[in-house]
Amino acid sequence: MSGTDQRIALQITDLNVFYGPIHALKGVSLAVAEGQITTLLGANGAGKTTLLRTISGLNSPSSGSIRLFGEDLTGDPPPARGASIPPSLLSLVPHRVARVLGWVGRPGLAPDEIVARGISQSPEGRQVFPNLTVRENLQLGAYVRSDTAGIAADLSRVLGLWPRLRERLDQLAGTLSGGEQQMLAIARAMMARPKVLLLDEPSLGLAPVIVAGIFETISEINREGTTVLLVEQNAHLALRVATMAYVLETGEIQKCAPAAELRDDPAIRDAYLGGGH
Amino acid sequence: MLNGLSLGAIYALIALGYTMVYGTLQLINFAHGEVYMIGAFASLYLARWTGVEENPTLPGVALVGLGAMIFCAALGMTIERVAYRPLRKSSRLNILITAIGVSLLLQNLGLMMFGAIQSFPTLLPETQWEPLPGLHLRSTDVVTLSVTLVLMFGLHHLVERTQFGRAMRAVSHSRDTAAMMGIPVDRVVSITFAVGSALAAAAALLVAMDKHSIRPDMGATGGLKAFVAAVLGGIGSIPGAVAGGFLLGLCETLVSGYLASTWRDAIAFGVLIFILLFRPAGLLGRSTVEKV
Amino acid sequence: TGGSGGGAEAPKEVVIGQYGSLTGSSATFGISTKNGIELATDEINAKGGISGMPLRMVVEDDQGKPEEAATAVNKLISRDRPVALLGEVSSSRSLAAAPIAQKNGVPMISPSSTSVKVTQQGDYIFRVCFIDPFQGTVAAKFAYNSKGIRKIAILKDVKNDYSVGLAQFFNETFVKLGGTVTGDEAYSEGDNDFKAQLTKLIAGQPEALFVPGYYTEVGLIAKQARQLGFTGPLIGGDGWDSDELVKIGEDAIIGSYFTNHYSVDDPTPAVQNFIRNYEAKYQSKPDGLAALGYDAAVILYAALNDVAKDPAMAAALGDRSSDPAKEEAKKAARSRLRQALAQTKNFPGVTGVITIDADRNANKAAVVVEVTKAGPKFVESVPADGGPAGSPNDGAPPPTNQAPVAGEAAGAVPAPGGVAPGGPPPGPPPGGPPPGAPGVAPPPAK
Amino acid sequence: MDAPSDSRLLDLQRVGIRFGGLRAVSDLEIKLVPGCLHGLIGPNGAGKTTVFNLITGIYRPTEGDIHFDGTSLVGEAPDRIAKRGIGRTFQNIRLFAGMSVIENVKVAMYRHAAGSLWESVLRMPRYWRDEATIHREATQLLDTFGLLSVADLGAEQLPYGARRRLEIARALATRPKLLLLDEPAAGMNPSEAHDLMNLVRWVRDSFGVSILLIEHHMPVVMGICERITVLDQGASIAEGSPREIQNDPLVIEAYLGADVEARG
Amino acid sequence: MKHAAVYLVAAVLIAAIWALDAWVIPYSDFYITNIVIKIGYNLLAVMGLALVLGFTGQFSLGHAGFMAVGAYAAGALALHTGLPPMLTTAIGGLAAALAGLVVGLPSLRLTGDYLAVVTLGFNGIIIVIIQNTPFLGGAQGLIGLPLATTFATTWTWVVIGGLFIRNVLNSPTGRVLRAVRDNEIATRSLGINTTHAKVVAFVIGAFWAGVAGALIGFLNSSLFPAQFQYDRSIELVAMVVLGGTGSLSGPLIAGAALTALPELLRPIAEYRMVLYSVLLIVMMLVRPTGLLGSRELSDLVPWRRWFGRAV
Ligand SMILES: Nc1ncnc2c1ncn2[C@@H]1O[C@H](COP(=O)(O)OP(=O)(O)OP(=O)(O)O)[C@@H](O)[C@H]1O
Ligand SMILES: Nc1ncnc2c1ncn2[C@@H]1O[C@H](COP(=O)(O)OP(=O)(O)OP(=O)(O)O)[C@@H](O)[C@H]1O
Ligand SMILES: [Mg+2]
Ligand SMILES: [Mg+2]
Repeated sequence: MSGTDQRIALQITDLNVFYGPIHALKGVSLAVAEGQITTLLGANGAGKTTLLRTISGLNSPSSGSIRLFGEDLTGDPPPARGASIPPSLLSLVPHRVARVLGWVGRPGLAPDEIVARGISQSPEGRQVFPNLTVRENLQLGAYVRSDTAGIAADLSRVLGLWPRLRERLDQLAGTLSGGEQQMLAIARAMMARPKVLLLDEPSLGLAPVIVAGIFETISEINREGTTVLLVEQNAHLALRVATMAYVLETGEIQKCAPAAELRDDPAIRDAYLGGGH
Repeated sequence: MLNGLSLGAIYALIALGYTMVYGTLQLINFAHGEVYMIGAFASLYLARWTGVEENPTLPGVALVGLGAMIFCAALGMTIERVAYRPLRKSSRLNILITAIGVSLLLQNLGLMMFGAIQSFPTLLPETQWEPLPGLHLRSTDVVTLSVTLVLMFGLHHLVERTQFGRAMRAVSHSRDTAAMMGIPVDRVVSITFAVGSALAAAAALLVAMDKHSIRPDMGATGGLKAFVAAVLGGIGSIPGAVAGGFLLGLCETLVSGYLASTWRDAIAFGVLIFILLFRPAGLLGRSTVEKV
Repeated sequence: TGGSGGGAEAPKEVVIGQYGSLTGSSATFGISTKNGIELATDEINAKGGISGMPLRMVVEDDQGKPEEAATAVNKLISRDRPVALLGEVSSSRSLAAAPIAQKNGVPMISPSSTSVKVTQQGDYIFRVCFIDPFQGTVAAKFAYNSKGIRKIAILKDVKNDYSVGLAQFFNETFVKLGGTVTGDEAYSEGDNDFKAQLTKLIAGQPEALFVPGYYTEVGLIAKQARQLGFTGPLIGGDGWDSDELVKIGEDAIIGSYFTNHYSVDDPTPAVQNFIRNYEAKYQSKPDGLAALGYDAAVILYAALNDVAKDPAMAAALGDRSSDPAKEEAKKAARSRLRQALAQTKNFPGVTGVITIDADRNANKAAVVVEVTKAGPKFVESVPADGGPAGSPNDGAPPPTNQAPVAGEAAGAVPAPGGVAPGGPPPGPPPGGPPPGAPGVAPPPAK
Repeated sequence: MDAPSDSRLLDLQRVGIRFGGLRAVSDLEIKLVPGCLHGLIGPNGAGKTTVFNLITGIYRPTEGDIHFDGTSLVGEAPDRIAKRGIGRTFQNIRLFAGMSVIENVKVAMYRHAAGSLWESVLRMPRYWRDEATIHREATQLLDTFGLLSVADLGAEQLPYGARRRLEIARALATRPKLLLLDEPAAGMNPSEAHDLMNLVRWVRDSFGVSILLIEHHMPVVMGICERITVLDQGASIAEGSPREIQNDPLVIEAYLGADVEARG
Repeated sequence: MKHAAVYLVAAVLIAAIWALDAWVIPYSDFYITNIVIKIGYNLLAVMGLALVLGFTGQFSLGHAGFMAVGAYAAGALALHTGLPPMLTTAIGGLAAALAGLVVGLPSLRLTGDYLAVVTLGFNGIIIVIIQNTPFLGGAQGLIGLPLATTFATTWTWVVIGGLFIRNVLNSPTGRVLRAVRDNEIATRSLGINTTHAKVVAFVIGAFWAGVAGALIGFLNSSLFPAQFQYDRSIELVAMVVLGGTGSLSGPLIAGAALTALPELLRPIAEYRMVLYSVLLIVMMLVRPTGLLGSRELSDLVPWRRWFGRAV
């Protein structure tokens, strides 16, 4: 299934991210091959969400790089000289001046630019816009696009994948059930017509019957040509749909192997697949 | 009645600015009243500088108004950039303090630069007519009312029907999630401030033309009342701001006219408290019950 | 002026403290007053100061807040050790500062606090303006007697102590005279819509409106009253005194009247000189507050000159060391200064001939002026004696002679600065007086 | 088939609630005997959390009655209901983020302190006694939940799993008779969920509380619950032992799905 | 030993204050003394608000209203009945506490900005009531109050108030207040009556604001309604937030700093309010979470621990 000449869609190299004093990602390197589903497993607090947010440009790494088909999305690491200045004050200084003074480095791409480059995300905990209708949520998903015809085509495409959403187009998203909100969140991310789709725990809090459906849809999206990076607690299902799998533990990549291989790995079984099952 | 409506219309116009900013950032922009004040002085100096003061014409006045709106829009964006954006990640209360700081700063600068009070020239002919017996219409009241209503519908359309409006509402719910959708959050916030501030300038010009006097502390009193109106109507809601403005204006006028004017403020605030106790999210505010 | 300071080996200067609102929403009031005082100070210094010692003015800001006024005065007295204090415009600020001046034995002259209570704070507290009861009475009498008005309505600023006080005394007097007050309404400082109150007042069909507020609102009130069809005059107090009044009120305010401390069209050389010098220095017309500030300073300097005739006293006045041994002498000098101030009699100030009465209030005439396009026009002058005789708080006998302690009447002190020395009462002004006579002169005919 | 009514700890009698036009719960009957571990499952939006909110007084039922320990709970304020002995955790964790771990537990012991505000302001002996007792008990509780080592950390600094445990510990600190757990295993991987399952069982056994549990993790539910109620669209569609539920075609259709592996 | 520490500390501090008052204050610069007194009464008001806003999370914009109630109750009593000012100061505090109860009860249905507006409105109503009550002097002020506020009286109150608030915070009630701030629904689920807790916070906060107001009256010998307008409430909020919400010592430091700042800026006269506002903005930008965040000074100064966290 996977050839060696596979193009790398997303290449992450030696990424370090801090929350204040907390070192959340410690030199993470990872590659997502084009056209595949790559899954990222890991216990609670391992840093999976942090990684996805960093890819989307919501957290800035202190070092390392993220490349989308070779293009660098990250900026230079912040120079030490700027570290002593409170960020709130630093932001007052015009960026060019601050760079000349050596207080800040070259900035990374802003979240909206990253979306425009082709990475979109369905965030952890769904995060639909509750006071907007389903249709409006989907329209916002296509915010970076201006091809009206293409947007309309994609709208009918995602509504084809999730007929439930079509029934509820004009309902406020906040009143949807959890499973429906999860569908909406993924559909919304699809509306950006991403090259790479990031999914953060799509099965969180969903009924088993829905979970199965969601995973089917993910596979289908992938078959249609979208590269997927899937973060999941439900390792059984994740390893079943994915080609490659990474295991993240307390901010470090512990393992990287084809998914099939990990499914049979006894250590993984113990840690993630729930001992006896 | 009409007095109350035109007073209310002014409150409403200023309240729209509070409500828009609140609608995107959940922030009470304490400096908004001062932007309104600056709008009045900007109009005055523009009218002088362009010579509209000497020979006022309708296009001239419109030009002055437009100029003041642009000036205030720039001012509003600058305030946001300098005093609010750096604190985006802190709590709203902390941004409130820089807002208060900006408000104090502008007010004190205004006092130093403009003095206590300045008279504002008559720019539009004032006529009065009586379409129905007992109903006196003044041109300024009519202009004020219609401008308010037009702007309200315009804004409502902007927020509810356009992609930009959707982006505003998305930013209001979660800036991070909005950014994940590719919405340029900073730009959306900037534009919100610009629009809100421009509205304040429009209100300021209308007030100045009607009352012929402008003062550096007009933002403090007018701003406070407008803020109250915005909350009364349900802060974050565009029609709510207008409803709140009209209600407050009517309430004040009726109290002064039929009850003791010395107690006007007390009764106006009393009504506010009373209404909020029964509608804790304001007249038209959506009471967002926290889903447990 | 006598230039023989007693044994001045080190450069000495006489420090005067001044506090007022230089910032905050009432900053313009403080700044006008400060300008008036500065003008007087410069004039004295140009003439060699007090017994050869220059005057030094230390000004502190109180942001227009009573508590800050107290702090400012504390700072002045403790740090700058002035011989006397000048301030404040507002009664609330003067009242907060007065106890401190009194406690420390530093004479304080308020240029323009009109509340009766200010000088009741102690025997070191003086003022050079008339008080609310007097002004309210003058306005009421003017309305009733001179204008023949029988029905009047009142619109006051409920947030403003001055406005409320004036309204109260006007009301009392007007009713006592036999008039009717058809309505009494209020607004709050900063309002700009008064139609509701005015509608209600006009419904009572008054012949005039008494609006004892600041010019900032009065112009608007006049306009809106006209819009509602009211044609009678508006009457007010010294708070109207500003060029902006006519600019805001435009035609609506023309033909209204207000009581004031002085009138700019008063041809008396003292007044005209003051106006000329003020305009030369500040490029603007002095308002009433500037004139009162000027008068407060001039009266203080006259008293200082008087005290400084005694070389020992002069030395104490000019002493700036913090030597506790010399503190006693300074205290004595201040006390002596207090006496001299208390004896001020028939002093020809810009705002009238001022006599300090037993209550340390200024006993002087008020003028009534009419608002015209060209500026305020003198209408009549109401002398202190005729005016506030019935005022409730003014218990002292109107002729305010105290037993002179030091023999000289304060009025005999040469008038400072550009003010031409003229014995009270000044003769008829050259150039032919306008109808009605100058404010400083005894009333022409009444 | 139910336990005799006098031995019921919790008794939902034909309970229903409407939000505007939406009937979120209707005609629901749940009976809980003391000491049992009862599961509440159902598709998303079935009304499970709403049932919790009805029991704890956050919502007031529009129909029916809820009895706890023999008396009705309807119309009582949430804090009064909690005082009567019902503790709960929340689907979206609600810790006191600005407080340390141990303080989170101590807050819950507020009602065990007998002293008045004056006694604490004046630092009277009773205050010191109360504080000492509270501290001891809180420490003990944290110890049993394996949280003692992080007692002084801010609650928001905890990893997710520890937050869940802390929330349970906090609810237990009120000494409830009935504990309502809303998806305690959400966001945990299977092995973490397995550990949690053991913890819940252990809590029931050693604290002697009854537990009503909402959970989507089937291994957990099937592994520890003695009885299960299945909700769909606000109504109960099945009730019984785990075995009965697992094989109920209605439940499989509405909730479990045919996919065996999804069930664990 | 440890249990009596609070009394010991209070006694030592109060004794020190009175010793200073007797032996140092009479010979020192009374301008400085005046500022120190001002800092004192501002701190009293700030600590009350820190409890309400910083710890309980109730956004009150009407704290100056409580000061007004205390000030006028104490002032009018002292003036009209001749009761000793020290006693009426306490009564003023109680009157303000009562007002806190009256405001607290209905307001607590509301949250966040709505509560802020209602308390702001309450502040406005108090001012109008005073303006229209001749017994309280109206706009012309309540004049001729005894000059009873001294360094010693003010700072004795500050010490008592500080220890009071601190003891409230480090008590079961204090924990409940912080819990209410962090998550009200969760607090209720623990069987705690949060309305009651919030009212307690309002009442305590109002009491100390009332005491502060009373001290102002007896310092200046006069009271004017304009002194307690909402701009004063906002100033107090600025002190609390700048100091750090969830901290007691932070707001106290910020309160002292913001009281003293205008004095330090005196040399620039007309420009000082401009600079003051610029500094306010800059300070917030430099420390975006407030001076101490939610920490206390004692967390930063290790030697405090030697005294068993007594202070
Ligand atoms: N905003 C934040 N501030 C401080 N620390 C944070 C923040 N967000 C996450 N962390 C910490 O960073 C670490 C990684 O968190 P992250 O949310 O990325 O984990 P995760 O693998 O997604 O876990 P989960 O399975 O719970 O979603 C954790 O220790 C967490 O406590
Ligand atoms: N306050 C409310 N107002 C309106 N609708 C509500 C409210 N609370 C719940 N609902 C609706 O009631 C239904 C049941 O919601 P509930 O949260 O109880 O579901 P649930 O069974 O807990 O689902 P999940 O497993 O996804 O948590 C949903 O349709 C929900 O939108
Ligand atoms: Mg995560
Ligand atoms: Mg739920």
